[in-house]
Amino acid sequence: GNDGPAKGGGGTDSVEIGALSIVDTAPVHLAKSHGFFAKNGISAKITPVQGGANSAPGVVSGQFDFGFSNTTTLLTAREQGLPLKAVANGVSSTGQAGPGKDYSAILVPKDSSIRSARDLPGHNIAVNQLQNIGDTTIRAAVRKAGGDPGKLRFTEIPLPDMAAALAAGRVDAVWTVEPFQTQTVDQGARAVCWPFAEAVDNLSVAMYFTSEKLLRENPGLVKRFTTAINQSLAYARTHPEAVREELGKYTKIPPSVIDRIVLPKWPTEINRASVQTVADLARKDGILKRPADVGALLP
Amino acid sequence: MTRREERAGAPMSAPRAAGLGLLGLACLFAVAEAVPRLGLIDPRHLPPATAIVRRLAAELGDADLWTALGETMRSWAVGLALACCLAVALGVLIDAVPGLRAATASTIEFLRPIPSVALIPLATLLFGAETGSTLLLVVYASFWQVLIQVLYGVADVDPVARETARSYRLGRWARLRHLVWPTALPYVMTGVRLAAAVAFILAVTAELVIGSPGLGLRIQLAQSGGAVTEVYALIVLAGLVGVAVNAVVRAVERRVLAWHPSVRGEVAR
Amino acid sequence: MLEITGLGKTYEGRGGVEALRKIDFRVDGGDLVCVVGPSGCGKTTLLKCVAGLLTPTAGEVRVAGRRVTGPPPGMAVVFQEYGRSLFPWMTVRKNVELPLREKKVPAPRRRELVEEALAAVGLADAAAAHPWQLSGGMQQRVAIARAIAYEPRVLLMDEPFAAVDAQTRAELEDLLLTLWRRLGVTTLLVTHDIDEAVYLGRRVIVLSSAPTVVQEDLAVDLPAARDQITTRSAPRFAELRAHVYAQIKQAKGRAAGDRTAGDRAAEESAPPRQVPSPAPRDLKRKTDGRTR
Amino acid sequence: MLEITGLGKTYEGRGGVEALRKIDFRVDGGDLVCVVGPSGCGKTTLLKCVAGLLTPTAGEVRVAGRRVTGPPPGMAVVFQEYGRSLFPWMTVRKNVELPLREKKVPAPRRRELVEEALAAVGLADAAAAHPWQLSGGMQQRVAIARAIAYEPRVLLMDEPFAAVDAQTRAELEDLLLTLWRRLGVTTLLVTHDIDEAVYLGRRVIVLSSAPTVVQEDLAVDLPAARDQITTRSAPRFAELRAHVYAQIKQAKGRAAGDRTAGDRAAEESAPPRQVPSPAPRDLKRKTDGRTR
Amino acid sequence: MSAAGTRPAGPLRRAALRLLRVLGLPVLLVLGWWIYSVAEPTFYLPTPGRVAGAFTEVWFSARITEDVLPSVGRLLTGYALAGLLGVGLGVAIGSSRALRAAAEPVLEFFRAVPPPVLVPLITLLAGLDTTMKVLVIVSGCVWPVLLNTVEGVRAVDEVLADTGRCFGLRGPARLRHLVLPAASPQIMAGLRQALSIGIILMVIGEMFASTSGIGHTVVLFQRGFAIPEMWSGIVVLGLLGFGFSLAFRAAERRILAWHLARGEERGRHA
Ligand SMILES: Nc1ncnc2c1ncn2[C@@H]1O[C@H](COP(=O)(O)OP(=O)(O)OP(=O)(O)O)[C@@H](O)[C@H]1O
Ligand SMILES: Nc1ncnc2c1ncn2[C@@H]1O[C@H](COP(=O)(O)OP(=O)(O)OP(=O)(O)O)[C@@H](O)[C@H]1O
Ligand SMILES: [Mg+2]
Ligand SMILES: [Mg+2]
Repeated sequence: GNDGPAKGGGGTDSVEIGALSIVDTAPVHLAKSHGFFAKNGISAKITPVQGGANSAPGVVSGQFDFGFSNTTTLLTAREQGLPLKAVANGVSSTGQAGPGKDYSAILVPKDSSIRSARDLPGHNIAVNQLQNIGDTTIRAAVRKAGGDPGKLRFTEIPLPDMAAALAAGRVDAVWTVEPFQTQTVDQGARAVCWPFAEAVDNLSVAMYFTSEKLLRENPGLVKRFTTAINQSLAYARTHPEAVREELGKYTKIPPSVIDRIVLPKWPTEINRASVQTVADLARKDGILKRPADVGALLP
Repeated sequence: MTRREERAGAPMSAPRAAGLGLLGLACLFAVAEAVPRLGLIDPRHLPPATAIVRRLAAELGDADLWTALGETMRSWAVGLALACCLAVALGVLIDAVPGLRAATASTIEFLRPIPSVALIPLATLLFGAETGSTLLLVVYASFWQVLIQVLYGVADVDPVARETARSYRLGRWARLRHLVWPTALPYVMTGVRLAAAVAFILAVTAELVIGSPGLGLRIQLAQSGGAVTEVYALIVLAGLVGVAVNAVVRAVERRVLAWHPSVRGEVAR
Repeated sequence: MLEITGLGKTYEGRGGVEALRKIDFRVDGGDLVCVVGPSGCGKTTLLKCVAGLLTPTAGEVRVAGRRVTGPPPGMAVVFQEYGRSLFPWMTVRKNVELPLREKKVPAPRRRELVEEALAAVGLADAAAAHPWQLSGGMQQRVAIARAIAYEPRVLLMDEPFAAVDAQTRAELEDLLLTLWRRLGVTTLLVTHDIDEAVYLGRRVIVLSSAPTVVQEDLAVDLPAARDQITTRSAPRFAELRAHVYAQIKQAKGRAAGDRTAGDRAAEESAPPRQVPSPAPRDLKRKTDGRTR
Repeated sequence: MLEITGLGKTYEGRGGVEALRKIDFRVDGGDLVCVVGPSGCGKTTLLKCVAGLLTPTAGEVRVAGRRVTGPPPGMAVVFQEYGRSLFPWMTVRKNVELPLREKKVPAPRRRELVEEALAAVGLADAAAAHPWQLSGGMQQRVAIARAIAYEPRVLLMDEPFAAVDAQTRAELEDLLLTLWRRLGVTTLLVTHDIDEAVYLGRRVIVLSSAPTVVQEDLAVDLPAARDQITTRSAPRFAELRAHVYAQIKQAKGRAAGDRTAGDRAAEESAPPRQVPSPAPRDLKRKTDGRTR
Repeated sequence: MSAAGTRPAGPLRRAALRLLRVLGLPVLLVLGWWIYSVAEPTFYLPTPGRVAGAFTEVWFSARITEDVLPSVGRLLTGYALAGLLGVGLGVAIGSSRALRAAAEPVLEFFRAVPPPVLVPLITLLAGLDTTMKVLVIVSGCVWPVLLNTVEGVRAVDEVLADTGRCFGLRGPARLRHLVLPAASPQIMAGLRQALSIGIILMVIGEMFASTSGIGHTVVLFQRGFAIPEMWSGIVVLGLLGFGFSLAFRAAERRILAWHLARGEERGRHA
């Protein structure tokens, strides 16, 4: 509720969480359906939002108590002065490059001349949002592979529409995540690069966050939320079949695809070093105007 | 000339008009079926019409869909009604108070092109609660449609009719009710039809972006789940709702505008 | 009742059209005055100034001693463009009733007035029709019915009988006279029919062509009680009619420049219509219109 | 030229208004026929059916042997609602010129025709004005100018002189006669002025009131060459006029139900207007209208 | 009667009055905004001062040629196309009842589809470049023009239509001299509606597969939480709308001169 968490009957707090309905957020749904929230005295309502950037205003205004957003977005918000604090890890890359190893990849048409990150410069790559974690990590991956990131061209296309754009030859390559990765590969595309894994070790891609106000006023609740999420993260990591089952409930991913998608990793710890790396990369790419104060964001 | 047929020909019966309308929709269906089947577009990106319709039929069996549709229609109806009332009231006021038109023109023209979507942060800030935000967006976007139509409509009053009203000393209210309003009504009807679509679009978009429950949310879920056929099925549903809304507005129009050349030319001739 | 002093009106369009130069006359309470004049001389303009629908560019109009700045209360107007002055979205009955509602006439009385007025103009059957379902003449009669149902103190009519047949016209003329006598309505009536002007009017005002002034203000010295047979066959009626005709002819003739072949032909040939006796006899001319 | 057989028209609105029951008559090429009848009897409806603007519900109209299903070429119409028939977004000149353009008249000739027509109706000065800047009578004259500039083979006019003063009316009548003689235009003219009908028409057709049929088809046996003085003072003219008046009165009287006080008064008192000699003398009655 | 009441104003006074009329309300609104934003500072509603600062910083730069001009170019192209299409289709549909009955459900169907979900479909058909962005603008702008044209054409005065038919006005001439002028007040209403819708759709089109343009910039700012900058972009949109409407009004005054003058001459003393 927008009046802050309300103490319901039986000693539970009602909280509202703004989170995208994608593979990455499976733990928060698990936490609800498997009783991790309840165990910690929380009754949660999960409101789907479009794009992580849209949950930030909700959290700031108090409509949401917690949000889910990617690291770059949170760093940018912090830099612009939004009083946000990360409270738990959200989702991490598997850290492994190679076909079927990570949940995000750059895909090219089957007959493309692109073979690896090195070949990408000079080509047109679709990302879901410009100046965000996608293009930063791609640049880093290219740089690492010895290519010239300055020659990369990016086009912004929503994830669901990338397959069509790639098939029609509107772009040379697409940077995508599950379930689109599996679907696009089904349609004949080929993975050539895994930027999350190649750019940063064990990247913490996204995090759960709250506002400084809530943290100040109800630190106990935040703590219980963190505990619940961490329990759920651990559960998700060890119970992939439960995750796939949960995906069948809160998303519309076709069942045949759910069975085959590559799941991300859900460690309970935020990889601070990776966040610092992302911050440095974003600074290099001009997304951040100043060196980021990572400590202010992370718990 | 078509006009002659229209004037001199037999008036068209309602079933015949409906039949023609169905024929038009059938043509659309045929095209939508043929394009993917002939491979002009990859059927995986644009499924053939039959597949979409089949999927839609399956969806319609889902009670949740009806709840979602109900949610959307509720914010649609409330938002549209609010926008229409506000716009008509303001439009009439602007016409009635001398100088107000000039004083408001610049502001109206400045505010009109601001996309509703850009107001989302402000909306969540002001209202927080989802319905409030959705309503704000819906009202903001559809308000202008009606307002502009009203402003043009009230300026169209026949000078002789205006003089008649003045000479019989019809009061402000009577002039409004009996002269200005009927004259503006055809314009308003067009405005309402325009606004109805815009309000519906905004209701869906707001759900899509803010994530309040409804048809838009379902579309978004289907999109981010890569369920292409379902996305199109829901879009078709949105379109059909539009067709239904238009049919209702047309029926209303036939009643309230029976005196107007545009309608009376079609019934009794 | 009506005082028109130094009235002038110049329209701004077309580089300034001087519709009225200087009009002076007055109409006493309960009088019936007819205005005639060449086409386009400014009769409608004059009427609209009196009705407070147009702002004069010179002079002023007073109704019951009050300067006119907007339509004065208790006034009804029948417009020359009768068709456009009816509200197409209302039935005939509603059209007639609307001004009465505004006048706060109670409903039963209102119904009575509407029925009476419609019956008087022969449209009792058409009450439920919309104006655009009526013939031109019927529309004009609706406009008349609306005016008489209103029971005005001042009645302004702009060629109110132009669209009806001769028989109906005679009936409506007598209807107007009856009404005028019964209610004592101060009436100003523009007409093109000279016979009508003389038959109806207690005075006939002839306007000149542009620049428009009052060319003649003629008292009609026929007996007060008039009827279609005796009045019209009176020799004095013929004289007056012939006089007015000659005046209008003169008024038109004065307009220089636009005289054409047809014009000239007409001027040469046309006699006072249907009037065998040609010369007017000692007509009492009014100079300032205040005598009556 | 015009053949009207068994023509009937019922409007659908208001539970079906039978405007015309069964009209039969014909107009030979180059003839000039006037139509008179009570207000609302269906004259305009008849004209619109002839013009191909309305679909009859019974019978048919033939123009030059061809069944009318839409406006036939070479036809000009002057509408009763003259004001609404002018294009408000065009100047007077453009209004008159437009049909000529459509007829593909070359530009210089077009200019000539427009100037002539406007001068003939006395509106040479108003060519650059817009219709709504003109008086009612001027607007009507623009509509007439548009029709005559068109040089039609068939001319239909619906009360074309209703809004102009007596003098102008006489001029326009003579203009019409001149034109008719010069070009041999087949003309059908609706009028309320019985004098005008007799003066202009080679035949006068009297319509009954509803249910409307042709009540009388009267040949006007006045000399072919007519002028305002001699023709109108001919005794035969008076007779014909009286006869038509009586016919219309009878036509109106037939309509039962809507007789009101005013009605009755008029019926009792109104004589044939301005016609001293009362009884019609051996009038050649036409039975089928084909004799001429 | 107002004309009688007011003294003839000097040219200077008239100019001042006009300025007051144009700027009065906006100044008041900005003032209100200022007071609100100072009294209740929030992250998403910066003070007008900060927005103005961001405005000069952001927009008085190469952005004018890189973002504003291409956007405006696309907008004008799309708007013009929509105008032509709307009037053309509208006249056809408005004058034929059969066509109207057949086409209306299909059109209403498309009208009800939200542009954001239509965009992917347009991309499928037209690609990602300018064509797509122009098509997105057309897809939204065409409706008000179309609907208004249909209604305007249907409402042509019967007597005028009859007059046209009698004098053999047909085809293009009928269109030019009768149908279009008669429907023009309503068509203009539609075109005016379309103007602001065009701007909105320009933004939506640029949110998608874009690398430049005002809409793209605004979205980037919004996502990057650069709120004053985002507001400055919205101000640009507003100014754009205002500027276009000025031009539109000038055009309208010419096209509807007969309509406006007729209403004015008679209505002046009201
Ligand atoms: N559009 C219409 N719908 C229904 N009834 C109509 C319509 N037009 C005319 N009528 C009816 O048809 C009858 C004849 O009308 P019409 O206009 O032909 O009369 P008219 O002889 O021209 O009369 P007038 O001399 O008054 O002009 C009238 O009763 C009228 O009410
Ligand atoms: N709105 C206007 N704008 C410009 N000029 C006008 C306007 N209305 C009338 N006029 C001009 O004023 C003059 C007088 O017009 P008015 O309508 O008063 O004449 P009228 O005497 O009523 O003529 P009619 O007998 O033909 O109706 C005409 O020359 C006309 O052209
Ligand atoms: Mg007049
Ligand atoms: Mg008629």
